Amino acid sequence: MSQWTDTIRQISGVDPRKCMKCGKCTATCPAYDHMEYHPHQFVDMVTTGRVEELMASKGIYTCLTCFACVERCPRSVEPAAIIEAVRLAVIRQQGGNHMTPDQIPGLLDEELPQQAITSALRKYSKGG
Amino acid sequence: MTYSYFPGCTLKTRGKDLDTWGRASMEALGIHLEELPQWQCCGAVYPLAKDEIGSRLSAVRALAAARDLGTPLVTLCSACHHVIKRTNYDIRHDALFRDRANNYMAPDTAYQGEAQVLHYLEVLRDHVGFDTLAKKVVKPLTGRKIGAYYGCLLLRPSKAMAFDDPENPTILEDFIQAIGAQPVFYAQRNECCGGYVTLEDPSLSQARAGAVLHNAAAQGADTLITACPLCLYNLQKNGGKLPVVYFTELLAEALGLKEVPV
Amino acid sequence: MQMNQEFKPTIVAFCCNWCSYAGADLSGTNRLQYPANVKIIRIPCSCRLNPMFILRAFQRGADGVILCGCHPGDCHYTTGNYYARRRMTLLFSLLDYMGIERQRTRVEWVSAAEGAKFAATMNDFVDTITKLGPNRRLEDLRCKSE
Amino acid sequence: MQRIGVFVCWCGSNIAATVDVVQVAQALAKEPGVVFATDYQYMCSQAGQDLIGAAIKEHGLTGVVICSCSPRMHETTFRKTCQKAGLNPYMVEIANIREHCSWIHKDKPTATEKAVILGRAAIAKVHLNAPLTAGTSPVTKRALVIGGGIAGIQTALDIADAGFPVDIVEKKPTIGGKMTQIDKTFPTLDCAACILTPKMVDVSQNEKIDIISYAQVEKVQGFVGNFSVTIRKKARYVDESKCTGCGLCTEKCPQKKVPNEFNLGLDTRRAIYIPFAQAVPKVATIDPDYCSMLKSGKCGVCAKVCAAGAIDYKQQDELITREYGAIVVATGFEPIGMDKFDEFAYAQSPDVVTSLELERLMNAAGPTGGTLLRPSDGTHPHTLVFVQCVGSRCDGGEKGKPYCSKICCMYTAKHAMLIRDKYPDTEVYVFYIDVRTPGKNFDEFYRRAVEEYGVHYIKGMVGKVTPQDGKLKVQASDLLGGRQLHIDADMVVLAAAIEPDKSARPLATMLTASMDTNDFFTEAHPKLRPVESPTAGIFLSGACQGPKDIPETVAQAGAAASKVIGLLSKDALTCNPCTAQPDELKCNGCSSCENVCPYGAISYIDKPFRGPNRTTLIRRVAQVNPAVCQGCGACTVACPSGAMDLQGFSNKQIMAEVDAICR
Repeated sequence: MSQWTDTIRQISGVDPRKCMKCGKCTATCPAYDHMEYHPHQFVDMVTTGRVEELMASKGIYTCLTCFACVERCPRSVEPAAIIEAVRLAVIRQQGGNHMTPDQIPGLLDEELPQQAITSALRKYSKGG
Repeated sequence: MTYSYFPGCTLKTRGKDLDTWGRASMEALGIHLEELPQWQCCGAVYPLAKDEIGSRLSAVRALAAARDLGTPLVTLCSACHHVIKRTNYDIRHDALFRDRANNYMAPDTAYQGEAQVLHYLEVLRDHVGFDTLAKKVVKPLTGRKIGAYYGCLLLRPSKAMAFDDPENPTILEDFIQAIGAQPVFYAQRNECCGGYVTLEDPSLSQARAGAVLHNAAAQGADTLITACPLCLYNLQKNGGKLPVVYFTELLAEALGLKEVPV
Repeated sequence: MQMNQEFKPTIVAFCCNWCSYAGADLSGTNRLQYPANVKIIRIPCSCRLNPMFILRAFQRGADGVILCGCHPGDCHYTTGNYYARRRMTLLFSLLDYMGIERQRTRVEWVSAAEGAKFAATMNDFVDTITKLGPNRRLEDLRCKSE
Repeated sequence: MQRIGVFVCWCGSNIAATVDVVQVAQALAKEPGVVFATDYQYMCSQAGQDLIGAAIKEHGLTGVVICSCSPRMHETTFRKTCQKAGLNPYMVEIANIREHCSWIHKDKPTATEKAVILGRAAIAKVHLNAPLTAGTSPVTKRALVIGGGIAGIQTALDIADAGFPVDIVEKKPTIGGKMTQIDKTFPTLDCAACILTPKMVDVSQNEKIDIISYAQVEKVQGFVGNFSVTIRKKARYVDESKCTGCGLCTEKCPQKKVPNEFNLGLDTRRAIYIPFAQAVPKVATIDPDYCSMLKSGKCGVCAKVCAAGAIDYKQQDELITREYGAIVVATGFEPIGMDKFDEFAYAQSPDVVTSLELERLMNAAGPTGGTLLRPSDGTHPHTLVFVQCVGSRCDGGEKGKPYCSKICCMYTAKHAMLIRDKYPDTEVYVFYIDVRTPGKNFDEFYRRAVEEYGVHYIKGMVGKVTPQDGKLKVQASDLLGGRQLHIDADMVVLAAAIEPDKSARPLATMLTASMDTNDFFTEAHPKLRPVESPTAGIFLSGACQGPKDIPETVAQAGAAASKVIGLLSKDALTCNPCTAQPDELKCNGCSSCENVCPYGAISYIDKPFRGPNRTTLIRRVAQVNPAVCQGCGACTVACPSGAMDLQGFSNKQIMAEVDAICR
């Protein structure tokens, strides 16, 4: 079991062992086609200690945080919280930021709401 | 009747239509929305990590200010509502977070979750009443077929948000009926539009927005309404031809406050 | 506070035969742990608990007393737990009056199916009493003169 | 001074692994009054019981303490043992050192110390025990069965077969229950109606069985052998003795738009109706919510067409009070509501149905005459998606149930198989988490659905159903295939979890029968007494105790009947001698005890007492009827003068236990 398993459980406050592997999270996930690993695999990989593989995956930035998996999970596992915890485990490492403030001007367009930029920065960087 | 009001950053800039018509309509319905003095960003995104205290503090600050004023705190932007409502839920249900938040901020009186957070729509439903609203409509939107787009943030997770049935909500449809239009029910109304990754993965945003708009159009909607600036942006930019507007715009039209666009 | 590490409180738990005693049995069957400080006395119904028993326990050195009965509405004898609830409310004021900390007596409803709740309740109660420290012992002066 | 024997049981390693039993016996041997103490591997075994008996005789024991498992387990066993050895059975006390000690502690010295204290408390109590003699009470030789589904029917038939009269109370207008709505039964595929309706006829023709339909239990008093039950027979506005069941009224009634609950609202019925052709009793019932005669006094068509003159708009609810010796609960189950699961679009599309609704859509007596048609447009469906475990196996309370509903895997396999058999042009998908088929010929049945009938079983769950363009767009996971599936389905069938009938909870309160957190009735012992409630005289039959399929229900129904027969065969029952007793010298006749007694066991008599100087004083004192007293002890605490005490749990005994624990 990797040391990360406990870290992820701590950050997310979720117990992945409650998962009964029904796959409803993955069935309901609107970002499925764009993900390397899928919600039920996130949960399983955290349980079985394969967190480093997850941390190396681009898929952790694809989660839409739409809470559909959280709402529909029959076992209150909250896959979205686990995905965010893995993302944070990466970002909190030195040089782990996925986004920096100087990238922002290039992403802007006229209509983009401020809230999108603020939230992206907060989600993807340390201490954002 | 006066309520505290938290507009949030976007409603002051890109999302002015949501704010302007929202306020004007409430005035017309006899409710004054008093902007919270010196409000700061809500935090923009609710952190799912249990150990992130700092990013929830600005929401606690707004909540404590509303508590001090003694009036319910009304929000309009879905994102602000989500962050503030969930933070209030955490304060009420997570003793560790409550203690730590109060330790950080050291307010005169510890904030214990006393404030009541209401979404604008909840004020319409529970305080004004859709029946009363219907009576005050001067230009009913008769003949319009409008689809409600709820998105994610208002409804989920239902335990903390307690806004409406998370799978079969009706508040926006009841609203549409109250302003004289015909609501169009479609299953994708509570599915994600993909707005969250609009910077990260535009192709995913496009796929999602397309699915939502296609389903709404297939069920006969001529317009979609939303309460979320990011959804509006994303559905307009990445979606299709179906017009998407803020629900407050149609409210203002129905109340005769806003010119009906030709 | 130093002595708290050493302090092992004596706790008497009165359990009604039909729900809570069975709930305690179930927590045993499920091997759910709670401290050995808790000693259970079986009574037919929570309404059998005479408040005198609690005072007697405090006289004899108990640090905490807990009464467990069927959930309101589920009493085997229909209304016994309602009587118990009312009597205990009165006893609580008496204990307040006497200066015995409120946390030292507790009433909980535990059904026969709630083994986990029984264990959790006992863990929590023992924890509370341990933090409170030893009880100020009530004394029966009649016994002293003997 | 008592002469007490202490017997410490090892319970194999259950106790002995964590409690040093030898040390416990040695420590307790030093307690005052203890003349003998020993330990043994299995005290409840024949050898163990013999050991106790021999010790009683050899040492002239007057009291016995057994340190063993819970008294709820073996108190009766050990009381009998002592009785055989000539000791009063109520001179036995059990110290529970298994459930309350060895099983909940890991540290041996700690557990041993606690076991000694528990033993000491039992010794202290037994010092104050007094021999008690149980009285007897008579048995009313009639049984009540609550619920007229297959469980209630089978129980009633079996009891009646043994010669005892039985009443069935059914809340619906007809008996038959859920099984009447089912089309075929697994795993044999025989038709439910063909095996159920003959039994319903048997019930109606059995002289020993009285069906009280359209009725509910309103009040239960008394105790085992002597229940008095009040039943409210609702007004059906039709005289049951006159109605011939011809059905003319149900054809002529002008109110045609009443949702037909028998077909789960998939079609309509009239305001006066007979639920289905084989109903028992076959009598019409007027639905007061829809009958315009009852609502506004206008109409009266049914009365006009009824040749038997059976219609009676003025009929009132009737209260029936009867005496019973035993009560059987057979209240059954309901599928849970689907309103919390609208990701499956149940509220949005009529083509999303529950499995029970599908039964009606496939039944020859159903709304479509047995042809499977889409409820939305009456067309033939080509693609069907079954979703398993909807609301079963959920964590977190509000949304679903934590348990497996047990029957869904099999009926879904049955549905899938029947559809593929009858309509080979269909594609049938079943989304499952696990396929659970323990049961005779069950797994073989499921495999046939896959192998012979080509049903697509996919491990995964459906996440979202989107009605669009006349189709149901199903988004699901295929976990073994590692993909997200998108299926355009014509119908979606939800295997809704089952829950106890809503009437069960208030009934349990009336019966003082315990329930678990899911509102299933609790059995007296989960393994050894599965058809009895912990409340004496109350028996459990069918799904009210837990999810069950038909064969299991019938088996349990028969078992409950045999327990009832065993009870009703007795002429008298031994009463619990642990009853309240007043000390007449202390009693001041205040009535406090009488007011709190839930059984009305306390009355007052004027009794002569000797006064000073040879005078006689007449005083009003309490008197307890030991046959009625159940021994709760409410009166003992209510008594202001401390006159009332409970035998077997006296104030002194409990105080002695407190003292021993706090010593």
